Amino acid sequence: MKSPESNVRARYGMVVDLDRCNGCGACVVACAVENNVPPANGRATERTGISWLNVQRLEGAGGRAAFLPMMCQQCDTRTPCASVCPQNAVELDRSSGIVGQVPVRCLGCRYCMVACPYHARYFNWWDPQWPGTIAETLNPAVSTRTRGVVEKCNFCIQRLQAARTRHAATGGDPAVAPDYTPACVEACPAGALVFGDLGDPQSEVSQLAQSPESFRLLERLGTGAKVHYRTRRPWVRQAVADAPAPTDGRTHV
Amino acid sequence: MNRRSLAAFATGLAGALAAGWLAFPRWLYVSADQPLPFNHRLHTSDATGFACTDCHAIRADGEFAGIPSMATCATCHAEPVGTTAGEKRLVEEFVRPGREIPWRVYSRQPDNVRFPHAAHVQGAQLACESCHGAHGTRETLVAFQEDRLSGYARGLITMDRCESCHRETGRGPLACIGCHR
Amino acid sequence: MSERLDEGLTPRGLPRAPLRRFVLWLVPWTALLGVGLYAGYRCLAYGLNETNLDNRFAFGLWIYLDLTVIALGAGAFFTGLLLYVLRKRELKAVINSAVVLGFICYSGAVAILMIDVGQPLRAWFTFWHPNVHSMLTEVTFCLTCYLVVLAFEYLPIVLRNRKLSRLPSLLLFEHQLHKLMVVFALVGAFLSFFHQGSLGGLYGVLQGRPFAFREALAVWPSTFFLFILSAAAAGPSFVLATTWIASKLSSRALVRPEVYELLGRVSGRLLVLYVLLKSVDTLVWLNHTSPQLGIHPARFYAFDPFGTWVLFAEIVALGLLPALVLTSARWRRDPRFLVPAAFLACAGVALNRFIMTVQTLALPTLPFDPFLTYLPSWQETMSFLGVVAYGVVLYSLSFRYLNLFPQERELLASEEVTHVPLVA
Amino acid sequence: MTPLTRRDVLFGLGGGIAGTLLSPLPWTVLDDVAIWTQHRRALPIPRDGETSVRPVACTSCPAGCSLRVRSVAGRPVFVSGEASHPLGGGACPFGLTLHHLAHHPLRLTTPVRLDAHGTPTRVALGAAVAAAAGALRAASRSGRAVLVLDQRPGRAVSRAFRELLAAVPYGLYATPDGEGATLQVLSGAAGGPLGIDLEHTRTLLSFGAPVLEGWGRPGRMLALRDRLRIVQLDAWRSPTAGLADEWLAIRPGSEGPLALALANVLVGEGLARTPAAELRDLLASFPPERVEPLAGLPASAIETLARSLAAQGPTVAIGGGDPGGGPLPLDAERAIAWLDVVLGSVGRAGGLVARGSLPDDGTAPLAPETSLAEVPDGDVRLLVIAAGDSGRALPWSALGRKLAPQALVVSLSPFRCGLTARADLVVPSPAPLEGHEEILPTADACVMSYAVTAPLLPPCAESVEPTRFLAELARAAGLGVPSDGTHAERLQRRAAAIFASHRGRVLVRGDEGFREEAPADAGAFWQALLEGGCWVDDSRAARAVAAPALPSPAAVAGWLRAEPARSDLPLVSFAARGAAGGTPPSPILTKLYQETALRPSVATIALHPQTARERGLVDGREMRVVSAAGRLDARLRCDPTLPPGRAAMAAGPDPAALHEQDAAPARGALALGVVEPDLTWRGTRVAITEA
Repeated sequence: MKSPESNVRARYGMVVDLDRCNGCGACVVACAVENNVPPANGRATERTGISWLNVQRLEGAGGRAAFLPMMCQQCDTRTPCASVCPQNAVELDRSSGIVGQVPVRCLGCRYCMVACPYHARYFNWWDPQWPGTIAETLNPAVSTRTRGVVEKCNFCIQRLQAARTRHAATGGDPAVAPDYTPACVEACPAGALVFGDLGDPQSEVSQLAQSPESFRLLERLGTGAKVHYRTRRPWVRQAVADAPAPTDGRTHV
Repeated sequence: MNRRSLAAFATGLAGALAAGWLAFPRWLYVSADQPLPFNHRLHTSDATGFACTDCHAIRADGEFAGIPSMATCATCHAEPVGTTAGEKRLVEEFVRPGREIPWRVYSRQPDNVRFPHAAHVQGAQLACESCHGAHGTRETLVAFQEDRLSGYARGLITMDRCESCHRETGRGPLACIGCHR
Repeated sequence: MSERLDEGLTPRGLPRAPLRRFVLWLVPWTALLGVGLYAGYRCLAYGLNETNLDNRFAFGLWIYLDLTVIALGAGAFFTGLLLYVLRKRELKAVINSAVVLGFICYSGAVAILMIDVGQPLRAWFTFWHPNVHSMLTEVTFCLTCYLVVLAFEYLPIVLRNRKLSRLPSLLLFEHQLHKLMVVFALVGAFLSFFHQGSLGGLYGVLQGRPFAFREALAVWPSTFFLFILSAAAAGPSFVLATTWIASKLSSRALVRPEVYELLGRVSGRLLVLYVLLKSVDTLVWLNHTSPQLGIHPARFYAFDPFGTWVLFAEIVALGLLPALVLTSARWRRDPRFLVPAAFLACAGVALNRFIMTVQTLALPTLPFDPFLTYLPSWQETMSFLGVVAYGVVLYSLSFRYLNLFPQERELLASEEVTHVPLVA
Repeated sequence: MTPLTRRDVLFGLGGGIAGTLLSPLPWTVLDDVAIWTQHRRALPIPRDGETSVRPVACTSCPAGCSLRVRSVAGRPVFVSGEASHPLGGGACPFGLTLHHLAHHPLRLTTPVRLDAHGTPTRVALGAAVAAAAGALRAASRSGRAVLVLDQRPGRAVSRAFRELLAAVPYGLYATPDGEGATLQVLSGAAGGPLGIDLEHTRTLLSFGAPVLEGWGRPGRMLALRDRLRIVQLDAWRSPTAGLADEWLAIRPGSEGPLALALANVLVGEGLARTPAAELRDLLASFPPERVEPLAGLPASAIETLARSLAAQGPTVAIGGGDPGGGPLPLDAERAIAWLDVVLGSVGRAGGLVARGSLPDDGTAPLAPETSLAEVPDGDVRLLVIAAGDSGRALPWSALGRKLAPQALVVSLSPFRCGLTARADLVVPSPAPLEGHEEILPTADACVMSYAVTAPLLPPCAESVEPTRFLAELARAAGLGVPSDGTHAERLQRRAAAIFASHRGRVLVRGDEGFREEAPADAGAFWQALLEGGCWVDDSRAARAVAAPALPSPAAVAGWLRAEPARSDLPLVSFAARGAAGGTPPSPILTKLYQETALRPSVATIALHPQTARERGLVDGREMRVVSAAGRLDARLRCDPTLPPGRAAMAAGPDPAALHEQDAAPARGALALGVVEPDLTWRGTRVAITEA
């Protein structure tokens, strides 16, 4: 049997088809439900809310819109967040390629949030609360987080763990997870999210990732992100590949 | 250093060692009784012939079912088997009203820890005893001792042991998110 | 209230303001400190939603405050280094004051940090499970250790108080500690060099933030060295400036003019070096580092209010200008140039820390990011001001009851001035 | 014994420190304290257990998407769409939070009486039934109407309502206008339901219908997306407009004249079949040049569009309005229906085709289906709001105007929100996942289908199946119908009728997707349905379509009348399907409506930057928005994608309502909607000033 640390090294990644995404937000909601992310506090805003996965709207000419799901880009070669955490609450798991975040170890210094160029990390500004008896529907596979810690997308690590366990139960290698799918991928009604092992050249995800229509965000920062995007529309590519424009974007008056 | 100083040092050392090794555990751990007596030996003896996994089963999806529910007990204990007081209480207080038995679990881990039994028992072929000790051959349950500070059982397996085993055998995850969630 | 109820506590033979006036001086500051404590309590009790920080502006006023006071508090280590190691005897005149300032700055910074982290109870995990690759680990270790060192440096000054020094065992302890001062100075200097640098490294390593990212020399980004240098340069200026303020408030000379000049000279020369290296660093960054990361450097200064004036203000107005004044022997001799130059130097380092903290976070990274603004909440502002008030209160008490300036007595004797100190 | 010296104490202390370090004390304390700091005492820690997956149907809107619910230890924890479902897969954010609804803070678990502020007081079921029966008898005595509003017609329970109403002297069974309005205009002429043969359609011309956002069965549209050319005529850049192949920004309310102008071009250029003389006369009044100022589109654009509709056919034109904006006026729908007729889309492949009906499963007489707009004002003594959500907004005033003095309003919804918040009595039906649910075809479906799902959760003890409420009401009022039988029995009867008809195919849900199977008997068929299977009709009904009615002369005159210049702005009201209906949003939807910028919040009103500038309004400031129906405060959001000269505001959901449950003032466009006699509120105009 192989060891997950020595031989089995998956590099889980995702290809997001921007031409298929219709911005419905199913992935956003599925992510929050699966990962026990609490509903917004009454005072929460776009900048203080927690949404491990959020969908950005890209504006094209003539009112055309495209949508870009943003989650932790699972940097590979240079993870800006993992190296800065003072107490090892963030680390790159070599056996899966997932950048893991362990909230119970986190002291809430938020240095990782400053370091992340994708703004994929979220701080618990409030005590989490579930109105009514909705806490009854929490997912026991994910530990709830307290106020004052940072959390982020980890490709539904609990699903990887469960998939590995299922494989072990059928006599397979506990380090391998053949039927592993994150919640957003499962929920996407448009089939815009393709997930799999980038290290396996036969997988759909690695073939899509290598196509010329695919690219990564902030490629030149050299983070080696494992989330790829693809589009056949030049304006979408333009809108995502361009450097930040010196206008506010919100103020038009 | 003269003899007197040495004596003072030795007194301090001895006092602290006694406090640390004897008094401190007495203060730290609070004993609590299990709701019912349970004779593992009787259940696993040749006469009864259960294996650990007959009651503490691993489900088809590889997850561990934990301590069996009352329904499992009731398959044999619908009526008192024998005449002990514990047997009587089992049937009267739990089986008939359909109440679950509030066992105190020696190996309950924090909810941010995930321990896949399938990977250890079926994958790595570890015997139950290697972690849980010789529970299965005891006639009585060990007293449950709760750590006042952490709230978990005394002697609970900690991460050091997980790590050292994973490191030594070269199997099992070493990254945090291999087991934490 | 009698004129001098606390006569027995103040240093012998030194005039101090009437107690009533001293208390009146402390009242507003203590009130401010109280409000600051309340604000801090709110943040701890109700969580950081009391602040205007957010996921995008994860660092704000507090981190800016920490960086700035730690840079200014560098006066303590650098004066100690000059005095005990490089044997600049003249600086004995300000070392006590510098140590108190250092202690105030560092303890204030640590207090604010404890409010700033979301789970202060877990802050010690950094010692228990350290990530040695993180600049913040280095900062945490050095900061805590140096605070302990500063406490040990502060202690003898306290123990020499008129009342306390009557206890023979304390006096003996003070004596023993005093003999160790060289060691403390050395340890302090070592720790300081490291964490001042690590604070710079904190930003310099952020490869995800091209505005802050700098290329590495050895294992440290250039900001590591620039922060050490700028702190070393601003520290003496801060000691100079505070001594001047204390002197103005107590209406009397506390140190000889040569001491001011020496502080100015040290500050000026380091500042020249800093401005030079900072300019080189800026040029390398704008022309090499950031284009390589795919960012045209003009982008950094394309968002109001952070125009290129920022560069000018930081390097020329608050860097080169005070550096020139402080290096010129003629201008340095004239307090009308010397003191403002010292203030400018302090402002320069504060501006640098502001830019590194705030502009770094305000600038967009993704193509579809907006430029962000942030305004601290009253809780943040008041706990910030609370730290300032804490500094004023502790410094005032130290000044009144401890002998911070050894030359005060001899200057008093020579000048024969008898006017009553203004406040302290 | 010599006294202790300082030296002794110091050495003793040294030994003590050494001893402590050699004992477990410091290390255990550190470890335990570390664990202690990780405790989350105030936080719920869910119980683990066995995982199971079950098929259910979504009840948030008529799409009835097939969902899979994953439960742990019997508690549902995750919902996802059944991607391979034969009726179309997919799910929307509302469906993915379906399992929250039974736990929602607005959920009602017992019959209650609501006071004027909507505060509930518990009442016994018997008392509620007696009150309703009293109102029913009073209605019969006074010749007033008993009205049932059913927002999801066609269900087995709908039949029970209609049976009851047929037995009442003046019983009305009404359904609100929905997304199938255009089809309904044409079905009126066809004498039976129509659907759209989207699988063979080339161009879909949508007059503001959210075809890509939540319309029909979303899974069907997603599957067809790449093959279909979508042209969106919309007054704002709706999500569909942003994704459509072409978006033409039209002036609000110009759908009718624009449809006629397109028909005019088609007929004028000989691109379409020549219509009847009376239509020709009507079309003559709507040349593109005449419609140009009405629709805010250049005449050339209208001509180009008309030509492309003919060239890239088959083309289907649909109206139906937006779930938050309400239906289009009937006359606009008639104009759109006529455009379909002119395009030759009716009754042809890729066009509008006839759909079969479910076999009859009862003999009791049924009250006829009427449109809510046709119910006379001030005539209703007892109003029963049936449980079941259309997913579309309906302002209370649309119902309120129908009520007679002293009318009693009874709602059977399990949620204290939407229309139910204005009811006098609520007899809550089981919450989603707690009862049997039916999946019926959506308005666009061109084939009849049927599916049932079993309850996943036990219903709470005091919730009341509507069927049971009706039975008790009938008993208390002394009526013979509806006949007895539980909800499940009625569904079973329906399934048996379908099985007996020997029509269609049965698709059974297996481990590897769906497969066709022939159940042995009606019981096996029922079982297959409960396990996630479905029945799909095989025959498309063939029906001749007569000409639909023409737009009324009054409406035509209104369209042609020049609009005087006004300072207030037309309000474009919008919402996603399921967002502004009678089902409350799960608090998790704050992720879309509050914590990210994906969906506009009800707390903002959008203007084009230029429109705002002209009025001296500043982006981001609080505004006072006033219409003839109400006023509210909202933050101004300058949106360059919104065409100038109009304001846009969401009708729901309002996540803030969950945080301030007690006296949350109504927010969103519905609070401003001025409801016309035809129950549309698209003509609402608002004045905006800085608050």
